[in-house]
Amino acid sequence: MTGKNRLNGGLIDRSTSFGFTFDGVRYSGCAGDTLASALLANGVRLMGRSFKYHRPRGPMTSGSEEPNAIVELRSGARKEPNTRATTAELFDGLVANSQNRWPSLKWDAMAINDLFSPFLTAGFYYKTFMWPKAFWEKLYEPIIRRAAGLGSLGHDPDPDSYDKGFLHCDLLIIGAGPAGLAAALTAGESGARVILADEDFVLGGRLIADTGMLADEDGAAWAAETVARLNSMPNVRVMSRSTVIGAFDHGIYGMVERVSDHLPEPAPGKPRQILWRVYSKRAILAGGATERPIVFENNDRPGIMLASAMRAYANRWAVSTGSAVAVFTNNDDGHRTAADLVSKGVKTTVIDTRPDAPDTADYETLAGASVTNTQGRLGLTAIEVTLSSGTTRSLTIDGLGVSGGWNPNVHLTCHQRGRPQWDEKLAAFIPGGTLPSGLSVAGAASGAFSTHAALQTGQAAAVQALGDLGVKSSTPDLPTAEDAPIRVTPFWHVAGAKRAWVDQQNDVTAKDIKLAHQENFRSVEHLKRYTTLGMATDQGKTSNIAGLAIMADVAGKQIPEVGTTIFRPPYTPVAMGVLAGRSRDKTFRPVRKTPSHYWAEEQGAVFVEVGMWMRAQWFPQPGETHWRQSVDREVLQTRKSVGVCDCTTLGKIDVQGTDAAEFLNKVYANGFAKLPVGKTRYGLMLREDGIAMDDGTAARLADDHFVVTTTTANAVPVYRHMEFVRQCLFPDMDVQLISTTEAWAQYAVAGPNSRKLLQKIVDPEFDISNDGFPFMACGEITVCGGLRARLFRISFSGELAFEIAVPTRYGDALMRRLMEEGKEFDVVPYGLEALGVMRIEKGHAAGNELNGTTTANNLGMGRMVSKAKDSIGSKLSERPGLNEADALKLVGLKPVNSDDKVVAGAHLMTKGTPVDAAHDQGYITSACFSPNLGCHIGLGYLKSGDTRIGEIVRLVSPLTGVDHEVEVVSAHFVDPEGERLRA
Amino acid sequence: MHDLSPLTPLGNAEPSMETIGEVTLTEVTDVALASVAARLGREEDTRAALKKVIGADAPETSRHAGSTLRAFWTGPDQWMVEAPLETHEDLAKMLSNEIGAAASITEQTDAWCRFDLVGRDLFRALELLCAADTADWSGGEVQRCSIEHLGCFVLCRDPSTISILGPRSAAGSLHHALVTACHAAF
Amino acid sequence: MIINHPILGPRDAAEFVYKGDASLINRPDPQSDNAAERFYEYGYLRDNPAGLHRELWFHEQGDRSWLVVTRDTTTHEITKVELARDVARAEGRSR
Amino acid sequence: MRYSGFRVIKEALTGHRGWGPAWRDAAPKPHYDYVIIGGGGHGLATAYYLAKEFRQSSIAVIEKGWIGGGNVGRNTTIIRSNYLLDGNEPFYEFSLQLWEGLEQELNYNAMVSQRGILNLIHSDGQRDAFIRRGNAMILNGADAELLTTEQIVARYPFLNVNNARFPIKGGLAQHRGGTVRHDAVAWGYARGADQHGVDIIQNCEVTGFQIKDGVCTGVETTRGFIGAKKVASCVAGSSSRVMGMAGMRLPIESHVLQAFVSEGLKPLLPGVITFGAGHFYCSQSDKGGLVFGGDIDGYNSYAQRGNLPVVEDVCEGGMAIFPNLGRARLLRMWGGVMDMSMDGSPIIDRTHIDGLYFNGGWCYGGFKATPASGFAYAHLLATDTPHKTATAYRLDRFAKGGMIDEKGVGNQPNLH
Repeated sequence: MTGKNRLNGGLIDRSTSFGFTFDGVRYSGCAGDTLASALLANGVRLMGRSFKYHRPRGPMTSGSEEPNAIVELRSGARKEPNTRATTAELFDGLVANSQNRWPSLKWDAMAINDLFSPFLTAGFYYKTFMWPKAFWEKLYEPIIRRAAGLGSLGHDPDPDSYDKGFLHCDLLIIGAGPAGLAAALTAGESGARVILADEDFVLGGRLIADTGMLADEDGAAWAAETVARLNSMPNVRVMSRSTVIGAFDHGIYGMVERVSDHLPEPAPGKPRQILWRVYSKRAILAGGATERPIVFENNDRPGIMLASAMRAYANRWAVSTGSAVAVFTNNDDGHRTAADLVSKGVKTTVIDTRPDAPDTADYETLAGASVTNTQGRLGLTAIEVTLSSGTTRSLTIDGLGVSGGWNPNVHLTCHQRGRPQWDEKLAAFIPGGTLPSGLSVAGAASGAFSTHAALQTGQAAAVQALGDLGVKSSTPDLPTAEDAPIRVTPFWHVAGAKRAWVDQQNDVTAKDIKLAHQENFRSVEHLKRYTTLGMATDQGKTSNIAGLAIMADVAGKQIPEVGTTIFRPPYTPVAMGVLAGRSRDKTFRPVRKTPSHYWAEEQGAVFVEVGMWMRAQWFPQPGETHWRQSVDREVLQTRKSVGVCDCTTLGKIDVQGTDAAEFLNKVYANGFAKLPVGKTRYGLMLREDGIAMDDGTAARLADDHFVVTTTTANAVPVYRHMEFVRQCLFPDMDVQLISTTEAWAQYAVAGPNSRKLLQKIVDPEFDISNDGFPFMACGEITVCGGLRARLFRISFSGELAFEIAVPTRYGDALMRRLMEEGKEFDVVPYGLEALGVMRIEKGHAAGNELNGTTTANNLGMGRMVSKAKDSIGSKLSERPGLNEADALKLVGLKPVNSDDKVVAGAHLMTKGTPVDAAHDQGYITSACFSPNLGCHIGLGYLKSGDTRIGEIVRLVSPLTGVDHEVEVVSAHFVDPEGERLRA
Repeated sequence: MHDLSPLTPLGNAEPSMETIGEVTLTEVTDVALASVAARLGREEDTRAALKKVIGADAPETSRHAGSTLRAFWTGPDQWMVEAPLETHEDLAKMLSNEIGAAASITEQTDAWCRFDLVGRDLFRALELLCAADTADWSGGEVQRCSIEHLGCFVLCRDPSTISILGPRSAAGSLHHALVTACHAAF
Repeated sequence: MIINHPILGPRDAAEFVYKGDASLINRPDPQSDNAAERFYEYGYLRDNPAGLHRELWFHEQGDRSWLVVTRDTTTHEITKVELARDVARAEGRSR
Repeated sequence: MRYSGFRVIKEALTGHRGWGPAWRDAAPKPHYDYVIIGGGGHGLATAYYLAKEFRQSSIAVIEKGWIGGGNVGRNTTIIRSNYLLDGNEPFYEFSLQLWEGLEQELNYNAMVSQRGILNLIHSDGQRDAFIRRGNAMILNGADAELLTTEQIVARYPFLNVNNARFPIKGGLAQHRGGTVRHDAVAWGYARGADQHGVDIIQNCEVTGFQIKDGVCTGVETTRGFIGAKKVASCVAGSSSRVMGMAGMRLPIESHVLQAFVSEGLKPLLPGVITFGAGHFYCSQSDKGGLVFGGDIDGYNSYAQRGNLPVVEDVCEGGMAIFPNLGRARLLRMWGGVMDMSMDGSPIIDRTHIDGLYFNGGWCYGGFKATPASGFAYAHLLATDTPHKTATAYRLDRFAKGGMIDEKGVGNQPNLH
């Protein structure tokens, strides 16, 4: 026997007993228990403290709407703050601790707030803590922050993994109560692809919490049989522990499956949870209803809970929630709870607000009475009842069930801003407004509260949904079930009650709502925001309606006039981990490796992230202790002899078709029509707004075949842009675009000895001499005895240089061969840093210069924008603002004192002017140490820079403490005439 | 014949292969690829030529067809041709000769890495990887979709054989995603 | 969202890249006398309707088609999807 | 009525009977000197400064729903002035300075919390860009500090530095940046404006403008015609809709930006932090919820709700830098309609119609700009000249080529 409050029966497995601890105390429960049911079975009612006043709290519900019984579940890196004890499945060794209390749950120092509650009313903090000014960050806020918050999150990385997945179905059924099961049965038998999802770990909804009969068997048994039947259908996927968290556009639903939360830890390789993106043609919401409380004085003590929860604990979990209990109700359903409890031998009294309350011999009913106060510091000990006669009577009880009627779970119908509408007969909001497309509602969620109505509306909804899809549905016979009429007389709060809790977690009382109204926070949204009503972790599932009712009361309006707040996703809070899935840590994004990656690793290269690519930054040699040594060596050796660099990451786009040249004329600012076959040309690409978008080269391999290169970063956007130009602007041009970035391993071979090196691997029939293969030549060749390759004589370094491309799978071998054959020239591999140094020395623009705000004019390429033809961006590049007399121009900068550094990101100031924004002259885009010039150099944009060569300006970087003089020079630090290129 | 030796997308001399539960995951490197994009107004000529090449009608939208040489649909009037690398190392040139000026041909062999999944209920791994609805695929289907942020082709050879083509440079990441999904699913 | 691709059928909008108002197809004639004004309006002014909106989407993770999608910006309901190339031709664009 | 700690105590002891309405619900008069369309943060701030600083009277703010119901009540509460370009930085710095004195100015505790904002750096190129930005901030009189990874880890010990796909190479901090209790900003300005005689008219939607020979003389509303000497539109995401009634097309698209809040947690994040290799920014509210966001969904929308892919992208960003967030739970998500402009920067200007003024294009810079936007707009309305920090925010800058493009992505609003 597990626990003194354990009754007979129930859906728990008494043969499997689980040991667990709460606040360090050992208890035992059964398989099928939740943490809450197990604790209650052990006589533990106090499970938490409220947010503001730190009032003692116990479970108010038996489900995911729980506002009070929230704990820190598990320990160490797996600690989960704010976990509902009412939904946490018990497992052997479970560890839970109470939260938001100090030093202990029983003796919480912060409970002092409860005494000060008159001062801590709604929004009090907006009216004080303003003086002295500095005290907010230093004193008030730290205190408030420490007092606020619920559970605490650990610092260790979440050790579990999460998956994401995609499901497709004709019909998604949300909720596996009587309505959902009937719908699934109907759709399943009709052969449709069905997903039946329920947040619980036992399916059946109220059928497993109540004692009603379906035909001649009890509801729980029928539910189990039906689930088994559905599981046997190949076209039906039954998913328990699966919460549909949101209804998104066009029939897409988010669903979280808790794969391993009921286990001590996930099995190897298995995820903790899965986020399913469900693509449904139709969906049925059969999410049931939630009972609502009545608001009265001190209605928040442990032992006071929803009547339906008491019933569920007794029926499903065989737990008695009190030795002597009362039920406070305004409707017939409260009597159902009383009947169930009495049948379990629990002494029960019913306090019914209705003078015409039904009477029975099974228990005492106090008609026209109401609960006007309660006692019990850490748990209910007695209540004060005011009878219809007006006299009061005290009842010594330790359990009070409250039933204020039921609210349909309309949440998902609001996720696309559908507004629920008020139903007078049910005294509740039912789905209204525009529902998410393809979604219909059945059962209690639609206001069909009786089991019979749930079964019938579930089947009808399935028939309707399948009909929409053109599927003829069979209608399996459904069992007969209770069809009791709904008898409820609205009763929201006991008149005069002040410290009566509406939102129990956030400690919003009836008084707070009245105050909000008094201060003109009268729109529902103002009420919500000002009092924090409904903003707790239960999103107001048990509090919103009572809040509206009280607001309506003070405003002298009807509830629908006051309005309603719509619910937002997610339906219940979702672990951030599952929304991220596998995209975290090293696998946050894919890694792209260059063809020479593994070879470079062998060389001990230092790698750097460039977008998704990993690129070799430099190749340290023995004895080199600082990166600069490696980079300087790579640069000097390349300029002196020859170096090789993997430039595969540059985008490559195959442009073919009879209009290929004409097409390039449109996308590039400069002309390509006259480019001869076998030649390459630099191209500058503008956005339509006239700003430089990207640059690269286009090599003409044939009349109707170009190979275009883009910068690494812009490979994808440029391809997208070219497809836009092709499909949307010039649809009748005969041009085809294929990205071939990955197909070719491409290496820059640069330096005076680059030709000599290449001649050793290029097959003899190809003449790559300066005459046979001049500057900017390109062609298809073979290497190493017949391997197809492409050769381009282009140079980013400013040296005599080539780029050679072979099919990617041979990239590794080619690099090794180049190094082998290059030994006689002391060939060096060079990385991204050396590449950067050499292009800065040569004054070539790159990403830092093409920063999305620079024009051809800024780059000193104004003349390249052909006026002879129309090209993307040419027109808007003519706007005056982009062509001002003092426009920024790309220049080189060199320290006056050669020891001084040039810092990228530093700003430029005219000598003798104040250092402020008003006198800003420009900024440094790229900087490096030039081993060739023996000093730092930089490229930058300077107002009218082209006319200021030779001027000494100030380079300032207050952020990094730099302020010294630099000389404005030509951006071409090395070989300005370009003789080396053509050698 | 040249003397350079190739590397597989995963960076080895030989293609990798592993078994996860009942499912085998193989790196496939013996297939040559070339894209065929019809020139404007030459769509029918291209289909006809392609039919000669693969010995079957040019595959319709989201389908693949052929025998030794196969083609799969990649876009409007655009296909990818697959052929044994052994015999068709220079597939692109071969296709150019066959199809001539009717289409633009581009070598794609090394633009892609390919992994084949072989086993039962493969959809259970695939549903953790991509949005393609593969549960009732029976063979001949192809869909381009996103797997772990990578643009991939998923081809169904037969109900128990799925090929996944992804960008070659990201082979390691794609392989890791496939292995992880198989462990989670099987 | 789901975009019902005219060739491929329903696809998750996450496979697409959004550009903007389909009027971007109507690039002005650079030769026209008020070209500067027209390019400014083409480049910068938008109707930005609360309601039906014709817009350009690129199927980046799919067949690389540019599409013109007619979508209600207040409900996200999609009522029409066309190949942008067909739309461009229909609107008189050629080469 | 003045708010103070003493007042709170006094009212507590007397049953809180003394608290009056924070602002009056006014009924529209037939004519005002100024009619401000839009009871959001900017509109209410404009009215407040127009009345208080520029000594104007006869001012109405008309709001189609309830005040503060737009983006001022839907944002991630961040304030900062870490801008790069001279067209922007002085304006946002002016705004930050107004935030710094806001509670005392309004006698309303909006919980301006200068806990600092930190932009993480993940690459050398990004460092260069942030150094340029930090320098621009300092040259404009703002504060900025370049932090090392070690300094950052000291504040955020659970930051993923050892197992990250994109390593953290430092960060740019603005210590004066921080957060503000967003709703309280609207309520504080409303209360302040009300106390200076401004009529705040809720549930009053503009249905048209009265424009005669190029002069705007008032607005048609659901509560009748309201005449005005000057009509000032200040409706953020609804800008195109409202100005469309005046026959104007704007360089603006409306996009949905989602925002998120987690369950309440004990103090975890000391300040505001933004991921530099993905879309994620986050702070922790005084109540304990992690308030975070990322990129806009990317398609035109007026629906005030987004979709799953962006939710996932944002949480991926969060897990990338804070792997301990896996076990925190997302509690609520919502969407706001952003007036995304063509260069990512706002517009505060007269229109070609006399008497009609426009304020919009805030993208998602709107909340932090609230005080300066109100002040500068009030300046323009009262003096017909732009405030000195807002001279670049002109409507004609696109035609003239004077874009203020912080991100450098050009005329595509969803990229800003």
